[in-house]
Amino acid sequence: MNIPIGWKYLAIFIPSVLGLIGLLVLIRFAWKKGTEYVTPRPTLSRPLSIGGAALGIVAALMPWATFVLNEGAYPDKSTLQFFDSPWAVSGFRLHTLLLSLVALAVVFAPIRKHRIHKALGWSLIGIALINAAFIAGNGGGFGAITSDGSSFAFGAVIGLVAGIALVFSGKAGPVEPIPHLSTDVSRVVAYAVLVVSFTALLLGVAMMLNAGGQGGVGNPYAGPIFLSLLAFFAGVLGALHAVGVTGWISRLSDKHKWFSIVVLLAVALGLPFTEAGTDYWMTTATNIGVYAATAIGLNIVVGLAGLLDLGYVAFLGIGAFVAANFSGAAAAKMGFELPFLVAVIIAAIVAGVFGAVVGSPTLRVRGDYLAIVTLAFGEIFKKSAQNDIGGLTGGANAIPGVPPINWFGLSFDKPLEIAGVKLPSGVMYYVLIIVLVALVMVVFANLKNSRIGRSWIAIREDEDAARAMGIKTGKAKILAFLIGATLAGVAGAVFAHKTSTVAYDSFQFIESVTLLAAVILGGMGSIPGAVLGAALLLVLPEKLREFADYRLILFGFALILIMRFRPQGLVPDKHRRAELANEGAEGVPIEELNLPDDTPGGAKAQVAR
Amino acid sequence: MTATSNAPVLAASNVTMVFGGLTALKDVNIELHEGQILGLIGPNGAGKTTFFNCLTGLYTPTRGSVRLKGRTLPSDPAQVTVAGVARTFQNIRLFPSMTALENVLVGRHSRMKQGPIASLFHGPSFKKGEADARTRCLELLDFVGLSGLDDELARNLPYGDQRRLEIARALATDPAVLLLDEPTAGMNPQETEAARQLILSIRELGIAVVVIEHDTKFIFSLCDHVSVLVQGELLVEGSPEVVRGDPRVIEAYLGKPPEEVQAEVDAYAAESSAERTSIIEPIRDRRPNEGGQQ
Amino acid sequence: MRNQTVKAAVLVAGALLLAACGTNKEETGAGGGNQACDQSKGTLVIGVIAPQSGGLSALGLGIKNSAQLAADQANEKCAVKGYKLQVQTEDDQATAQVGAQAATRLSSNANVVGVIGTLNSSVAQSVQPILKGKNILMVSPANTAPSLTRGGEYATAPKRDFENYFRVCATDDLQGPFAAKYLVGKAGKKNIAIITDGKTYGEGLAAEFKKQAEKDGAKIAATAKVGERDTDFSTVITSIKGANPDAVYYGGEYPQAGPLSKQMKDAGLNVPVMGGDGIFDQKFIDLGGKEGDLATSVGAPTETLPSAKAFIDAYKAKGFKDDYSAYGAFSYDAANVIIASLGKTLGDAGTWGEDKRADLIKNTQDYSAQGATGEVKFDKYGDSTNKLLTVYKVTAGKWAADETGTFGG
Amino acid sequence: MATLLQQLINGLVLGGLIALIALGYTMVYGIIQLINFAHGEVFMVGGFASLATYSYFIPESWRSDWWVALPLMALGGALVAVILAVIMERFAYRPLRNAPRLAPLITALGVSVVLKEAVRLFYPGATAPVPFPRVFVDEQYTFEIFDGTITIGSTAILMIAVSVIGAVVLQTYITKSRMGRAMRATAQDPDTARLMGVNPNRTIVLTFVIGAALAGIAGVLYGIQITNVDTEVGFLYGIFAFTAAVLGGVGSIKGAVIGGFAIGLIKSLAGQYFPGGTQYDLVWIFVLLIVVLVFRPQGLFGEPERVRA
Repeated sequence: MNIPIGWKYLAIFIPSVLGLIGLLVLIRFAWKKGTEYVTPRPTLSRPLSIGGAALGIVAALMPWATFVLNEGAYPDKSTLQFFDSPWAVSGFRLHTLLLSLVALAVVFAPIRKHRIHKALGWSLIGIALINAAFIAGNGGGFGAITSDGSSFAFGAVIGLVAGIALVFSGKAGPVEPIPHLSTDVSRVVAYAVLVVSFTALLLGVAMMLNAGGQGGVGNPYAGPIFLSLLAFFAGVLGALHAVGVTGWISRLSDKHKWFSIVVLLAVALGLPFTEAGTDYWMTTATNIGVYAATAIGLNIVVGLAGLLDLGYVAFLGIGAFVAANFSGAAAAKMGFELPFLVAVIIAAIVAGVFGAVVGSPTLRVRGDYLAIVTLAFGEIFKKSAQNDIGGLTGGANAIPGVPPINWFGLSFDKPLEIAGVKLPSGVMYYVLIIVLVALVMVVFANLKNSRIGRSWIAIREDEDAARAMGIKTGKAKILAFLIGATLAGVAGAVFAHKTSTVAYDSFQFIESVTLLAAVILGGMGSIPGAVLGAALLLVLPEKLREFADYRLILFGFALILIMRFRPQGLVPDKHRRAELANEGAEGVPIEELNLPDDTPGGAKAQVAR
Repeated sequence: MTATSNAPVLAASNVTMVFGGLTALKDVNIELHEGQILGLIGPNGAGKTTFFNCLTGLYTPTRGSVRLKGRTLPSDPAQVTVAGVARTFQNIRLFPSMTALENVLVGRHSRMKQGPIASLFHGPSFKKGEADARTRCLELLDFVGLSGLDDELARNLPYGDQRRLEIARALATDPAVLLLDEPTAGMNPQETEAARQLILSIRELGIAVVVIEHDTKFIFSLCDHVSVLVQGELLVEGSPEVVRGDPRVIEAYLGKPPEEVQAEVDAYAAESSAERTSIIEPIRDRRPNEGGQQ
Repeated sequence: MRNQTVKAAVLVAGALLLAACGTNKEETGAGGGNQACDQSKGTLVIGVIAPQSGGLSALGLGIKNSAQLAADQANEKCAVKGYKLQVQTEDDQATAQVGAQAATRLSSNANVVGVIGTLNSSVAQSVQPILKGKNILMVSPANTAPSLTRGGEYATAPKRDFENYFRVCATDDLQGPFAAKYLVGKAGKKNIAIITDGKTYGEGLAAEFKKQAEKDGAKIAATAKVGERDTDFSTVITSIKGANPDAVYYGGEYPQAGPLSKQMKDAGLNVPVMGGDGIFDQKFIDLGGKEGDLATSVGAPTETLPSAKAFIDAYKAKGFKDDYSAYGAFSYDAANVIIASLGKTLGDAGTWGEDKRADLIKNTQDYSAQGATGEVKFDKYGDSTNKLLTVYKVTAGKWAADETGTFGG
Repeated sequence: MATLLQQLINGLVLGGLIALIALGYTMVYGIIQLINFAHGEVFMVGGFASLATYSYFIPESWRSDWWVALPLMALGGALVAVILAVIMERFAYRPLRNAPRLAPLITALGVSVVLKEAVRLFYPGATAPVPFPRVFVDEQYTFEIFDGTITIGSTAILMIAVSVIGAVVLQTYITKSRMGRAMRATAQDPDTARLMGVNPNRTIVLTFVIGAALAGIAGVLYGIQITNVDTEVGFLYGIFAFTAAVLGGVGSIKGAVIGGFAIGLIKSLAGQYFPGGTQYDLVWIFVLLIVVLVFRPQGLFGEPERVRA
């Protein structure tokens, strides 16, 4: 009798999973032992850092790939043997060189080095692992990153070792505090610092967007190039953080709030003038803006009021369909065209009314049931739109041909020329969306810091107590839904004109999940968080095309892991940041200390004093 | 103040509460006057919490009525607060991720007027209202002894301070009557004494206070008037001295001679406070208590 | 102390200076394929926009692979002088918005000469204007909505909105009526139920079918809609069963059509299901398509045309993981249209640039050749002049050609 | 008349399936107040796992005998579902048991996305519906009545039977057995239950396990009835089942079963008789849900929630 094939696979699968787990446990064990060994030995720090930095320099000069891969040569001449091009380093190898040189320089500089070395070390590890994974993956094994007999390429391996050495040099000896730089500087200096740092941010973003081109056949290695650059930037930022510069800048910008906002706005509007000023990135940025504005609206509902809404994209859709119907498109129900601004207002009102209607069960329905009610609403909206309800949505045919916004003879989809600089088409949409996002942020911030915003947060924290404080919770919750939906409606109106086709299938459940993920990733209740979250969720899939198929699964894992390890998100809002500031002695955020219920009472008591 | 001392601020008359077939409260009458501290004691299951819920609008009495300054209380907790009855919770229910000041500002909610439009634009009148509220709330924090802690997250405050913050938050609603549900639960003797002083100074503000407590010593040393609930009925009421000496109370509630009880109570307080301070968990870990009486 | 900092800075600067004046030796390697052709002028890209994930990916992957095959053959034959051709595939996830983003990405690459796609007509609607804005040639292997070429009033007042848009397949207003003629005329079914899936393709096809079937004297006994994600069709089947139809026409795609056919049989409604090219896939049969079910597809049966035979053999020789599916041959033809027109536009010594786009579109308009699906040629709206259609029938677990012809109105 | 009867039968068959899945929702929600969004996906995984058992693990010679193949498939489906549920409970939900209410809900959403995508990516051919063998007596029983015929398949009968038997067994287990009592105690008050010597963690895991096993079995039944499985079904049936659980009153076994049958019947009757037909059946289901929640928040058979002081 033949043994069915599944058993054979299982016989391979189970041992390999166990092996993998074993390997991870082993690495973790070794790491822990290593840490335990070096921590009480500060004298090891210096030799480790010098050695690590030196190895890093060697790694940068070494070849990284033994042969030219099928899809073309790996970037930055990483296949050339050392003697062919002793000093030709660019791209990620240049970054490796830079990081190592800085690490070496720091050894001799009179500053606190531990955190810097750790940051640089992690960055090196990141670059080494990313490139090694891609070369080995595409080249069919470890031969591609070590030696294939005739040629050798140990760049990645050495880089990894260098990074580990640097990290451990940072671990040797006691943890050093981050220097606290004074913000008592003259206004001129402060302004100059802010302008410079925000401009650097802009250039960094532009560089990142352009890293490796747009992918596709012309740039098969866009993914690793982008990730390497990301690791490099992370290292640089980490090092700056270690010397207290990032904290300093952040405090400076807090102090000069309005100036910072103006500069930030100017910097955002400067993006089309950089190398990222292409049609493609303008379109992507506009999409990010639409999602960000919607996510901020959702943030009111989820982040502030603590109500889970799983059908939120419907409000975006309602806004889009309303705007499309008043746009003068051939398939529109309304046979006339309204000025864009009027259409936006109508879209906002209609979406807001639906928001209030959807939110109204909150008067009676418990919090988690509401999630199902909103999910139901999202599905009903989709079904209705698909069936061309009232002739308003075009059904399966959608509403195509929504004309671009046209203000004073300036059609928004055409390229633009300002003072001799050619700007890509779609730049006007970009400007519009930047203004819109800025406005939405102001709305969010103002509401949050008001009586109403406090009542939302109070409801989120403890609904019974909120009611006992005289808050009419039902009314407040409906208001949250109404305002959130209104913002989404406005974003939808822009979306309609920008995409030109409004189809029901742009507003499916998974889009609601994406919006929710943007809010959670960025940080619930945090203002910049939603924007950052939306940007990450839209830019990363664009840059990492190799993983396009894995987008959603990574997404799901991200949701789980964030809730588990960093529920406050990447850019936590003020309150949650305050929690973080109260780190335990070992730098462990409080969140992580009181997780499992079987933790011995000691740790908790210690945290709670 | 125009109210005369013989018109009660809060009056519960013949309050009866029936759940299914079970009568939890039967014809309970209470009168509370301005500047008075009323203690409410009784063994477990006597109906203290049920009565408390009737006062806060969570339950509507099956029969009888609760009147505040002559008007029947509405049946919604939010409206009860607006009308002038503020409360604290037996197991602290602060807003853990908000700062101390923000917690108190939430209490100020019903006394502020800004609507959504004003909140959107942050105009001059909004700013003035907000500034006034902040000033008032900072004063209240000062009053309860939390000055300087306004920017601290509620969850990071020590246990005793959380209790005080809850009182400040309740005071922010400008109440005529303040209901305190076991305000000294889990406190050590020093903290208990400080709480006693605080409640006395609240009375100075002209606010009537109702205190539910297990700690009979605390009640007898604090209150002007004590009511004893047993099995849903008002057993005895009167001045602390009268109640303390009443044989029915000793029998029904204490079950032992007063001195012995007193010793036990003290021992319990010392033991429990020692125990509780060592296992205090951050408040968000705390499950809201379902029944209230344990 | 200060001295040390300066030293460190000098060290860094020096090393970077060294790095900056490295040599410029170039890498050489195997990649690049056949070196017989001159490919010195660089790479030109043919874009493909089609679903690569989700329920319709089987069709989308067939489109992608077939385009790849055409490009590989062109590179071997030096079809475009001086350039190497590459295929860049963008997943549109079968939704309009994602399709628009994919189109923008392709359109901002100056080396993209033309785009093959899309699969879904609804996606095409959002892609058309973007590509038109950049004057990029678009050839669809699979869009069947008549309005894409002849505008909203296609039946009465046709008007071409997108000069850059062509298609190599037949439209719904041919396929639907052709199916009706077969089902009513040849198969003699007079009491027909129509089920649709609510999507552009299915609704359009069924509407055209209905018009012709009623004209030919059949009665539409019942109509019903199923949801995109539905898998249990018992309710729908019961609701049409009352009308005792002798055939069911399904406007939609195979993931629903297969199970529908099977569940009809289970429910005691054992009548043939007929559909368009969206159900013409082996998966339809795997999923429950029963003997006697029918599908129309565009062109002559691929197995009978010699040019089609060549395509199938070449496809199989390439060893693609996925089948070429219903639209593979069309995609292959579409790619060849682009490649041949490009070759003509550039001639022997031309250089690609934005100015060549108009010529490329003009040459496409004039294109005429024998392709894997028969004659490939365009009318003044950009529609294929090849109006040949074939009815297939499930016979012994396979699609077998039953009748080939053209629809004459 | 025949149409009405046939639709009623359709509704009961669908209802049986929904009820089986709803049991898992209702038990988990009853014990830890978590809407386990991922439960619908567990059902879907159960379907795929049983298909994998059939195609890759059962020797070909056994496949034709349904009394051998079907139990093995059910075992395979339930086993994988149970393993998943245990992993999910241990690593995703348990660490969040004291976190704010929103956290486990979002985690559940994440888990559901991961499960669906994992199957889509890694099960051969799962990007489209995958054919499922009808490993059971494949008979259709047709009856002539009044003005037409009604048909009911052997698999449909099996579906209804299994769901009813499953519910009865479960109800008995929960009311009669020691573990069942522990479960009810934990649902009422975990702290007190712990004091009484009940291990809440073990009880909660057991709840997940029972729910997942039922979902796994539902997966097999779905497969042989519909004759294909699709990664999309988890979401759709998950919504139906949760709605059924809420409708019947979360925490109530009886409620989940009756809710399931109610949803099935509404779906098939609305599809036939309500305006908009099958396109809007979901709308009617949700309208009913909202009406029930507004007027009877505890559901049809739920205990009214005690007011918190």
